[in-house]
Order: sequence, then C-alpha cells, then structure tokens
Amino acid sequence: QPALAEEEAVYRLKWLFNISVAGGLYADTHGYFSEQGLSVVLKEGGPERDAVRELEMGQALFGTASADQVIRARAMGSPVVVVAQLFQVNPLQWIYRPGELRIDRLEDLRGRVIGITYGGNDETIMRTLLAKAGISEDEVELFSVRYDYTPFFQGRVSIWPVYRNAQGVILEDRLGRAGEKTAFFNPADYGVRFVANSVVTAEKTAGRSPDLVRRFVRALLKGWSEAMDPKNSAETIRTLRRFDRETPENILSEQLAVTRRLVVPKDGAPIGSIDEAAWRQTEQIMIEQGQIQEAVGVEKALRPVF
Amino acid sequence: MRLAGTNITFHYPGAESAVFKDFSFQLAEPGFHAIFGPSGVGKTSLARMITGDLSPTAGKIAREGIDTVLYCYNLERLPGWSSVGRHLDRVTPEKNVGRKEELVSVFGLQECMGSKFLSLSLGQRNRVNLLRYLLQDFQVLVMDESLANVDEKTRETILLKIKELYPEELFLYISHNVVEVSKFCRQIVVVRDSDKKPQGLTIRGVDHRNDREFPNGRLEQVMLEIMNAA
Amino acid sequence: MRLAGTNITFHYPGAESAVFKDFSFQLAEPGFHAIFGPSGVGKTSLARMITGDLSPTAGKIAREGIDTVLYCYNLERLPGWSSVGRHLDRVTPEKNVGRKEELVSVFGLQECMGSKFLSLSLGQRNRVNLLRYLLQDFQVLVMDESLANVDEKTRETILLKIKELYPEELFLYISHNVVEVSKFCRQIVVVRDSDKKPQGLTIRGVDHRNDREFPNGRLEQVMLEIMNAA
Amino acid sequence: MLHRRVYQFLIIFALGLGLLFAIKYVMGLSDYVIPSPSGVWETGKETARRYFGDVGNTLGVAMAGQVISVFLAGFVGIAGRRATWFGSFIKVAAYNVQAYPIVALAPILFILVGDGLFTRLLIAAMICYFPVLLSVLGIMSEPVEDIEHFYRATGRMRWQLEVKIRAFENLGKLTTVISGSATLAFAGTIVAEFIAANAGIGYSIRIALYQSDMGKILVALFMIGIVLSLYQGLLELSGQAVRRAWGGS
Amino acid sequence: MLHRRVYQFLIIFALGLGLLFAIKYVMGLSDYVIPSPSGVWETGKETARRYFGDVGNTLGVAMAGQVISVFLAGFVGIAGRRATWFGSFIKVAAYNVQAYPIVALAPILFILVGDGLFTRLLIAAMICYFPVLLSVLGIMSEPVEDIEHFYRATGRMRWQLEVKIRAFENLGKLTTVISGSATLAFAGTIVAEFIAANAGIGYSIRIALYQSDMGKILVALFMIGIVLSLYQGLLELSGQAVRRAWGGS
Ligand SMILES: Nc1ncnc2c1ncn2[C@@H]1O[C@H](COP(=O)(O)OP(=O)(O)OP(=O)(O)O)[C@@H](O)[C@H]1O
Ligand SMILES: Nc1ncnc2c1ncn2[C@@H]1O[C@H](COP(=O)(O)OP(=O)(O)OP(=O)(O)O)[C@@H](O)[C@H]1O
Ligand SMILES: [Mg+2]
Ligand SMILES: [Mg+2]
Repeated sequence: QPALAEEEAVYRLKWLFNISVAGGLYADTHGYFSEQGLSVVLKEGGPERDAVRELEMGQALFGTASADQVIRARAMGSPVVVVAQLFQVNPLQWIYRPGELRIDRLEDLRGRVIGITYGGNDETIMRTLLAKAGISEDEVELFSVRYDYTPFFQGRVSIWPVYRNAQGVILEDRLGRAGEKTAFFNPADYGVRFVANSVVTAEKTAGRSPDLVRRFVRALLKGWSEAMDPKNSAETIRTLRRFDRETPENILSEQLAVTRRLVVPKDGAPIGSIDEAAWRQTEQIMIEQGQIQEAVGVEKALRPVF
Repeated sequence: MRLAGTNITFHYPGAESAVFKDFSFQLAEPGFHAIFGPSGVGKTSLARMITGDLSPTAGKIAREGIDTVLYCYNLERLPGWSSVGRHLDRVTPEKNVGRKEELVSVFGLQECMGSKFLSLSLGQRNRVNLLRYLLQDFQVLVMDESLANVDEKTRETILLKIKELYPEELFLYISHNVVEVSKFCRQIVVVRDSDKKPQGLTIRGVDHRNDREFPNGRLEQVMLEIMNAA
Repeated sequence: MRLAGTNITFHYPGAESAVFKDFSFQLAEPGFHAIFGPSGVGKTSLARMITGDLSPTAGKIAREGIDTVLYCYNLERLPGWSSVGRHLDRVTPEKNVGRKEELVSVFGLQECMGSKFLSLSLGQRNRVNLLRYLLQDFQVLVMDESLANVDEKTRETILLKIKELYPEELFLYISHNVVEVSKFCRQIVVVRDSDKKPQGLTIRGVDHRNDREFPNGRLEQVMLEIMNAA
Repeated sequence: MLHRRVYQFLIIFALGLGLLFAIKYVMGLSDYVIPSPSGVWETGKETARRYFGDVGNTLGVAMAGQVISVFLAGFVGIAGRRATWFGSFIKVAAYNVQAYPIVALAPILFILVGDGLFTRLLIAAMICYFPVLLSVLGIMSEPVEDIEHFYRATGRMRWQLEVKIRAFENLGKLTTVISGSATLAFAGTIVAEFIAANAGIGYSIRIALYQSDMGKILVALFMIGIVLSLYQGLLELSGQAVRRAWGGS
Repeated sequence: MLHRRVYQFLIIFALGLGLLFAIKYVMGLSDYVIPSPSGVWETGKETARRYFGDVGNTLGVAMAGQVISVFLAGFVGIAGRRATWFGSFIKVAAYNVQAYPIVALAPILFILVGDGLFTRLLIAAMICYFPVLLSVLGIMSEPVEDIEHFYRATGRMRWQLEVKIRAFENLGKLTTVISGSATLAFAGTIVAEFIAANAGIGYSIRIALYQSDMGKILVALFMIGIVLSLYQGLLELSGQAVRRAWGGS
C-alpha cells in the first residue's frame, strides 16, 4: 500500500531521457521509489545543467554527475559525495571507419585528425592517451567538436568522440545503412579508466539522512539491475519508449545491449559498485592535465551505500 | 486647352456631409485663374480632384489638351541633406537653367541658395517650393496657398513675373486674399457651401499684367462681385 | 505691463549675416499689436526671442508684469488619436469652458468638433490651434501667422472677438496682410533689413474694434506709413 | 494576405530543400549527411503531428514571452529615452545584459530562478526584447515638435503624454517592429527550450541534433515556418487594425 | 560620454557581482557554485589578458558582421518595403530564416559553407541583421509625403531617392538602431563562436562552461561588458557625427 507521506526528492539527471538513464526511468515507472516511501521527480539534464550546483542550492536532492565534475567540485570545496557509480566502463569512446584506418595500438593515432570537445573530458582523456603513447600535439590534428557530426560524416575527421551506448549505436546504424563499417576506440582498452556517470548527493544529506539516501540508492539500483537484466529487455525497451519517443525500437534494443556491457561489473560485483582505483586514476589524470591543482583525496568523497 | 468639371459630387468617406454637390466649373483658356472660397469649403479637395489624387464620388473632370497637372502646396519640404541651391540645380531641366537664375532673383532668394531648407523662414520655404515647380514641364499648375506666408510686395512681383513668363500655361491659384485674386486672376472660380445652388460661380477678374494699363475702378467691382458670390 | 527689447543683435550660428543688429522695440500696454516685415526679415526669430526659445547674441529682452508668454504658429498639429472636440475639452481649464463654446462658434468650428485634426482643411487647422491657445492662461500670446490660411472674413470676425474678450492681454500678431495689420493693431513693430538704421520702427495702427467707430481715411494713412517704413 | 504568406513560405522552403538536395546529388553525399527526399518524407509522416504539437507548445510560450518583452522594451525604452544620467544608465544596463550570450548567462539564471516555465519565458523575453527596445528608444527620444510644443508651452507635458504622442506618430514603425518581433520571440523560445526545457520544438530539435537526424530537423523547420508565417500574418493584420482603430495614417 | 558609459557599466557589473556574492554567503554556497571574491580576482589576474585578447578577436568579427548585417538589412528592408507580392515574399523569407534557431541551422550551414571565420561571420550577421531589418522596414515603408510629393508628381522618384529621403528623415531612429545593433552583433558572434569556432571569447566561455568554472565566466562577462560599452559609445558618437554631417536635426 502507498505510504501515507512519501518523501519527495528531485533527481537531476546528467542528460536527456535516453538509454543512459534507463535505470532511473525503470525504477520510477515500476514504483521502486514508492516502495521505499519516496516520491522522486526525475529531471532531464544537459550541458548547461549541473547537478552538483543544484544539490548545493537545494534544488535537487540527488543527481548524476561525471567524475571529473565531482572532483572539480570537491577541489572548490563543494560538499558533494558519490553514493553509487553507474557506469563501470566510460561510454565516452571514439567512432571511426575501420575501412579507412585501423587502431590496434595507441601509436596508430599518430597523424590522424582526431575530434575532441575542447574543455570536455574527452579532451582530457585523449590528451592522456596521447601522452601515454608519447605522441606530441603536433603529430596529430585535433579538431574541435560541436553539436553536429557533419565533419565526421564528410570524412574530414577520422576519429570522433561519441557516447558508445547512445549516439554510437545510432551512428553505427546510420552509416551501416549506407554500407559503411564502423568501429569504436575505447580508452579503457589502453588502460585509461576515466570514470563516467555516478550518483551524487550532498554531504549534508548523506550525513543527516543516511536512511533516505539508502532507500533512494536501493530503489535506483534495483531499477538499474532490473533494466539491465536480459530477461526484462522487452519491458525496459517499452519503458524507454515512453520517454524517448524519438529512438526507434531496434536502435533502442541495440543501445540496451551495449549499455549492459558498460554498466554491469565484469567481476560479478553488484551494479552501482564504486571502482575506487578508477576514481584515483581519474583524479591523477586531472592533476596531470592541470584540471586541478592538487589531489583532493577523492576517496573521501566516495560513500558507497552498499 | 480646357479644364472643366461637370456635376461633381464629392464626399469624404466617413464624413457627414458632402463637400461638393453638383458642382461645375470650366476654364477654357490658359492664364492665371483662381479658386476662391472660405476656409473649409473644399478648395484643396477640388484641387486634388483636378490633379487626380482624389476621385469625385460622381461627376467628371475633363482635361483637354492637358498632359501634366502639377499640384504644389505650402507645407511641402525639400530634402534636408543638401542646400536649396544644390537641390534646385538637380531638379532643373537643362533648358530651364536660365529661367531658374531669373526666377531666383525675382523671388528674392539669392541669399537662400546656400542654406538648408530647414533654416529658411516660412515665406522663403514657400517661394523655394513654388520656384522648383515652375521649372518643371506642366500645362496646369495648381498653387494651393503656395505663397500664403510671403509678404504682399514679393507676392505681387512673383505673380506678375509668372504671368509674364508662362502665357501658355494654366494656373490655378488658391489664396485667401481677395484683392490679390481679383487683381491678378483671369477667371475666379468661387466655391460656395455645398447647399448653395449653383455651388460654383465663375467671375472674370482684372487679370492685371506688367504690360497692361491697370483699369481703374474695375478692381473694386470684381472684389464686390466675389464678396457677393461668397 | 511692458515688453521691450533693447539693442538686440542676433545671429544664427553658422549664418553669414546677422538677422538683427542693434534692434529695439517697446510695447508698454496690453492690446493687439503686430510684428510686420517682409518675408525672411526675422519676425519669427524675434518672436522666439520674446518667448525665450532663442537668446539674443547681444542686447536684452525685458518682460515686466508678464508671467506667461505663449507662442503659437501655423504648422502646429493636434495629436491624432482623438477628435478635435475631445482634445479641446481636455485642454480647456474649467473656468474657460464657457469661453470655449463661444469661441468655437465665433471661429466657425462647430462642424469640426467631431473630426480628427488630420481631416481638417488648412484654415480649420489654423483656427483650432489658435483657439486652444486662447483658452490657456497667458499675458502675452504671439500669433505667428496663426491665421495665414483662413479667409479674410472669418479672420476679421476672429480678430475682433479676441480684442473684445482679451482687453488685459498683450497679443503679437504676425501676418503679411498690410490692411489687416493696419486696421486691427494698436502698435505695429515694423522689422526692416538689418543694415537699415534703426532696424525697427513702431507705428500706431487704427486698432479697430467692434465698439468703436471706424475712423475713415486713417487706414490708408497707416498703410502708407507701414509701406514707407518697410 | 494570410494565405499568401503561407504559400510564399512554401515556395521558400521548397527552394531551400531543393538546394540541399541538389548539393546532395551534385556532391554525391550519402543519406546520413543529407537525407534523401523520400527519407525526409518518411520522417515527415512519422513526426509531423508530434512536431506540430511541439511548435504549438512553443508558440504559446513565445506569445507570452513576446508580451513580456514588449512591455519590458516599452519600460526600458521610456525610462532610457532621455539623455540624462539615469537614462544612460538604464541603457548601459539594457545593452550589456543583451550582449551577454544566453548560454553564458544560463548557469547564473538557473542558480537565480531555477528551471521551469519561468526560465523558458525569461530567456525568450530576453532575446525578443532588445530589438523592440532599440526601436522604442529611437522613437521615444525624438520629439514631435509640431504637436508637443503646445503641451510644453502650457506646462501640460507629462511623460505619459509624450510617450503617447511619439508612439502615435510612429505607429506604423512600432507595429512593424512589434509584429516582427514575434519572430524573435519564437527564435528565443526555441533557444530557451534548447538549453533549458523538456518540451517544445526546441527540445525536439535538440534531440534530433543529438541523434544527428537532419530529416527531423528539416521537418521541424518546416513546422516552425508554417506556424510562424501564420502567427506573423495575424499579428500584422492586428497591427493594421490597431492603426485603423487609433486613427493613425 | 564615453567614460560615463564605462563607469556606469562598472556600477552595474559591481551590482551584479554583489548580488551573486550576497547569495553565496547568505546560502553558504561553495566556491564551485559561486566563486569567492578572491577566487574571481585570482581567476581575473590569470585570465584577464587572454580574455581581453579573445574579446578583441570577437569584436573584430562582430564589427564585420555588423557591417554585413546592416547592408543585408538595408537590402532586404528596401526590397521588402513595398506591399507588393515580391516585397511580401522577401519579408516572408527574411522572417522565416530568422525564426530558425541557429543551432538547428548550424549543421546545414556547415555543409554549405564549412566551418571557420566565414561561418562565424555569417551567424553573427544573421543574429544582428533582423532587428535592424525591422526598423528599416518600418521606416522604409512609410512615405514622407511633404517631401516626396514633388518627386512623385514630377516623375522624378527613384527608389534610391525614396530610400534616401526616408532614411534622412529618420536618421535619429536609424542611428539608434544601428549603433544599438552592435550589441546584437556582439552577442551573435559569441553565439557563433560558442557553436562553431575555435577562437574568440565565445569559445573561451564554452570551455569555461564545460569546466564549470563560474569564475572564468564572470571574468569573460566583465571583459565583454567593458569592450562593448566602449564600442557602443564610439558608435553613438559617430552616429551623432553622421547626423551632424548630414545636416539632420
Ligand atoms: N481627409 C479628410 N477626411 C474627411 N474630411 C475632410 C478631409 N479633408 C478635408 N475634409 C473636410 O472637407 C472640407 C473641405 O476641405 P478642404 O481642405 O478642401 O478645404 P479648403 O477649401 O481647402 O479649406 P482651407 O482654405 O482651409 O484650406 C472641410 O470641411 C474638411 O474638414
Ligand atoms: N535655424 C536657422 N538657421 C539659420 N538661419 C535661419 C534659421 N532660421 C531662420 N534663418 C534665417 O533667418 C532669417 C529670418 O528668419 P525668420 O524665420 O525669422 O523670418 P520671418 O520674418 O519669420 O520670415 P517669414 O515671414 O518668411 O516667416 C531668414 O533669412 C532665415 O533664412
Ligand atoms: Mg486648403
Ligand atoms: Mg516667420
């Protein structure tokens, strides 16, 4: 039976309603939040949105934020803590046409036209990779990436950053229909494990209402687990279709499959597990790339609920 | 040359009463003629019908042997970016350049040639405006209070000069000055209230010219006729 | 009450010659006075100095016993959104409502009350504009060609009425009509070219009123004086 | 007049589409760069209804935003019309706020007013008000001597009257600018939706962009064009009605 | 006058900053949400020079964009001033293009003209031209009867003359709008840089936004404000000079 007074909570997502927030939507539509006595409002995100800010302003109780965002906020004294890590593998990868080039080693990047979003974390990741391979900046051509993919479509840029599970699938499909093959370059394959989306809340919330946080995370992760469970595929897709009307079903199901690979931990750990080593590496990369001045002790911000 | 209106009725849209009811006039010869009548009787409206800017509600305006009817009025302005002199130069046809010089001096405008229109006095504006029209090609020129703000002496000089220079053209002079109208005009179309019958009367004026003896006594008679008509 | 200018010199910035050089005039009593002179001589400029809109380059204008000087001219317009009648109602002080009714009828404007200003004839516009000024509080009213586009008969009626209704006020009438100026004005300040000495002459006019016998022969004399002066 | 606007829009859109398709075939671009005519048609059939609804939603916000912005422009224009210190101050403020790109202000706006309809409205109004303001400023700072003289001379001039006189004398210009500003309100609302909303055609465009679906974008542009042409036409008609009613020329 | 503009801008900016800091301290927000005064100061010292250069770069493009847009607006306004079929067609086209959000057009633009300076210019001009256009349309479609009568009556009226007369009679309004549109050109250029360029202050703002660095954004806004106030002031002065030189009132 519905709880008499459900606690209200705003959950600010990182992006629009799409496959990357499947677990949240699933939890919401399947009443998992209600089960925990919560009434959660999911709000779409976007580049101009910042869940960490909203936590502080009191406009949201929970949010999804990327690791670099969290670390940067911590560096500036923001009391944000991480309660779960949604993606075990960063979905930010690079798409390319294998017919045009092969990437088997980092050295293969040499001389290529590589798309990066200046200021975005794909820049950070790519620079780390290049440094790792000992490729200097004038040995590649970095191309500033914008909203649209035309330069990649036209072949002016050969490696283009995408979210593997979302746009990646769409592009794969679109190019596939034109008879072109695509492949993805995944930094994690080369040892760069830059953490992506995590669930965050304010230190205050975690400290004062640990129970609330626990119930929220429990519901949310239940949503993710169910949504990622292959036997619920049809139901997950049906749920997504209600929010993401723009994406055709066949694409959605492919997106779901890819997302599953990125979200479900390989070692059998539960969904949402925080990979502390990856977080440390992320912090290290940010220091090396001059994103932050000094270590913030990121492990202090990690408060795995389970 | 013939300019005539027959049974003209005119009604401004939305206005209560007609300005013209069954109004007729006829001017069969060139020369300096007048439209005369009290303020608000319809002189400007008549002029605009003659030029074709307004169309009579009923009746007809006939223009025979007339190609171009020009209408000038006392509120016109010259563009502000160049001096009066430059403006006149630009709008004077080649063949009238000599005439322009002559008129500028008769009109007493030599000193204004370097000024902008905005810095002229009212009467100077009146004269400049009339002047540029006189340099154009026309058979009929309607002068709607074109000299209303000019002093009498200058006005007289101007009118006499016009009559001397333009014997072939037809002028329609609108003015509230009875003496002037009586003295200089050949025919005076007196417009009366639209409920008078006939609404228009045509009176023969003195038509004074430089080259003609001024017939004594005739002026008073014409003035009286006009007064009686109006 | 005294309105006087002493040794006024005035030069428009940028203009070649001075409009006024050492010009003086004096009007010591209320009544209907005139500023007269050929077009372009400086009447409007003088009026604007009297109202304070222009400042003489040298010399002084003295206003004694005069609080408010109003200036009205023939190019003014009324706002277009309401009828003439409504506009007049809004700008008429309570105490002058009766006078307004009277003036509207004397000015022959009854039929225009429901019209928009834009659909009035020129002379009607002149009259409406003057009328609203007459309903305000003033000691001096400058009428710069305010009735230039009104017919003579109406003008005469209007002038006589003004003189009857405003015995305490001082009017400065600017007009190019010698007869009118001579006949109705008390003192006529004749403005002459700035190189004449003295530049200003004051002539006593007939100052005709409704309640006074018209002195025969006097008019011609005044007109002659004015002509000679100018 | 209304239907003329619409078919003129259709001609223009057809020309634009034709150009795109020509480029596609001349340069041999594949369907993912520029979709094929049939692809656009298919996308149109699928999404037209939905997008039409979205545009309707956007139109609602744009109309409200336009009203706000016209008032805002009127307010600032009237306050800033004089060459005084305060007038200049108001203008400097108005101009500066305008110069700041909305994308840069958005984070600050979100902090100050949160998200929701209000932000959307605010952004739409901010984009729309400035051009109206410029016209209002231009018109309001120029005296209409022939009319104002009387009021000034008799001590009757009030700022309301001054504003009324100048507005009336420039009614044609004002109505042109105001009805034209509908376009800006529309564009502004779309931008606002793009960065701050989860409804409206701007939101749909964002998704389409994110999916790199040019077909959908073309359909969206079509819907925007049709609706805007109609709205614009209606505004112009009512502008004419206002001019007639107020007795302007 | 110029220095007045600048210090008025400083007052406004200080007020805005003060408000932000007040919010920060009242709500106890961290430096991440709103940087501390000292943080802003530090960021300022670090980035001011660079940003100043960026703003200069942007200003250059904005100026060029403004010139283009004024010509464009003049062209469209003159072509569209008549109530003819063609006039209406031109207007429908101009209005529609404007209504399309630049973000939606950007992909098409990239296909057509590629990215780089030209796109930046084009977008800046597109954002700036429309408000100017509205004014030009309003002004150009209203006859100045008292002046035009002569030319029309004597068959001398040419469109150039008509345009010249109407422009001259509305010089004050036109210069207000044109100098005010500098602001729009500026904003437009920033937007263009934001979505399409690798230089200029818009590009820097974008990077700062990605890094959630509010301090940098504030510094950028400050630089934009200062430069714009100066540019705006200069434009107004030259507007006055034009009016004086052309002998307008
Ligand atoms: N546009 C208009 N709409 C309605 N009525 C008008 C319009 N123009 C003029 N009228 C009216 O028509 C009548 C005649 O006007 P018109 O201007 O022809 O007079 P007029 O003889 O030229 O007078 P004036 O000597 O004062 O110039 C007037 O009563 C005037 O109020
Ligand atoms: N703003 C101005 N700038 C320069 N010169 C001017 C200006 N206004 C008037 N003038 C000149 O000053 C002289 C006097 O002008 P003013 O208007 O006072 O004459 P007026 O006597 O009123 O003439 P009118 O009877 O024609 O109205 C004229 O020669 C005129 O050209
Ligand atoms: Mg008339
Ligand atoms: Mg004068």
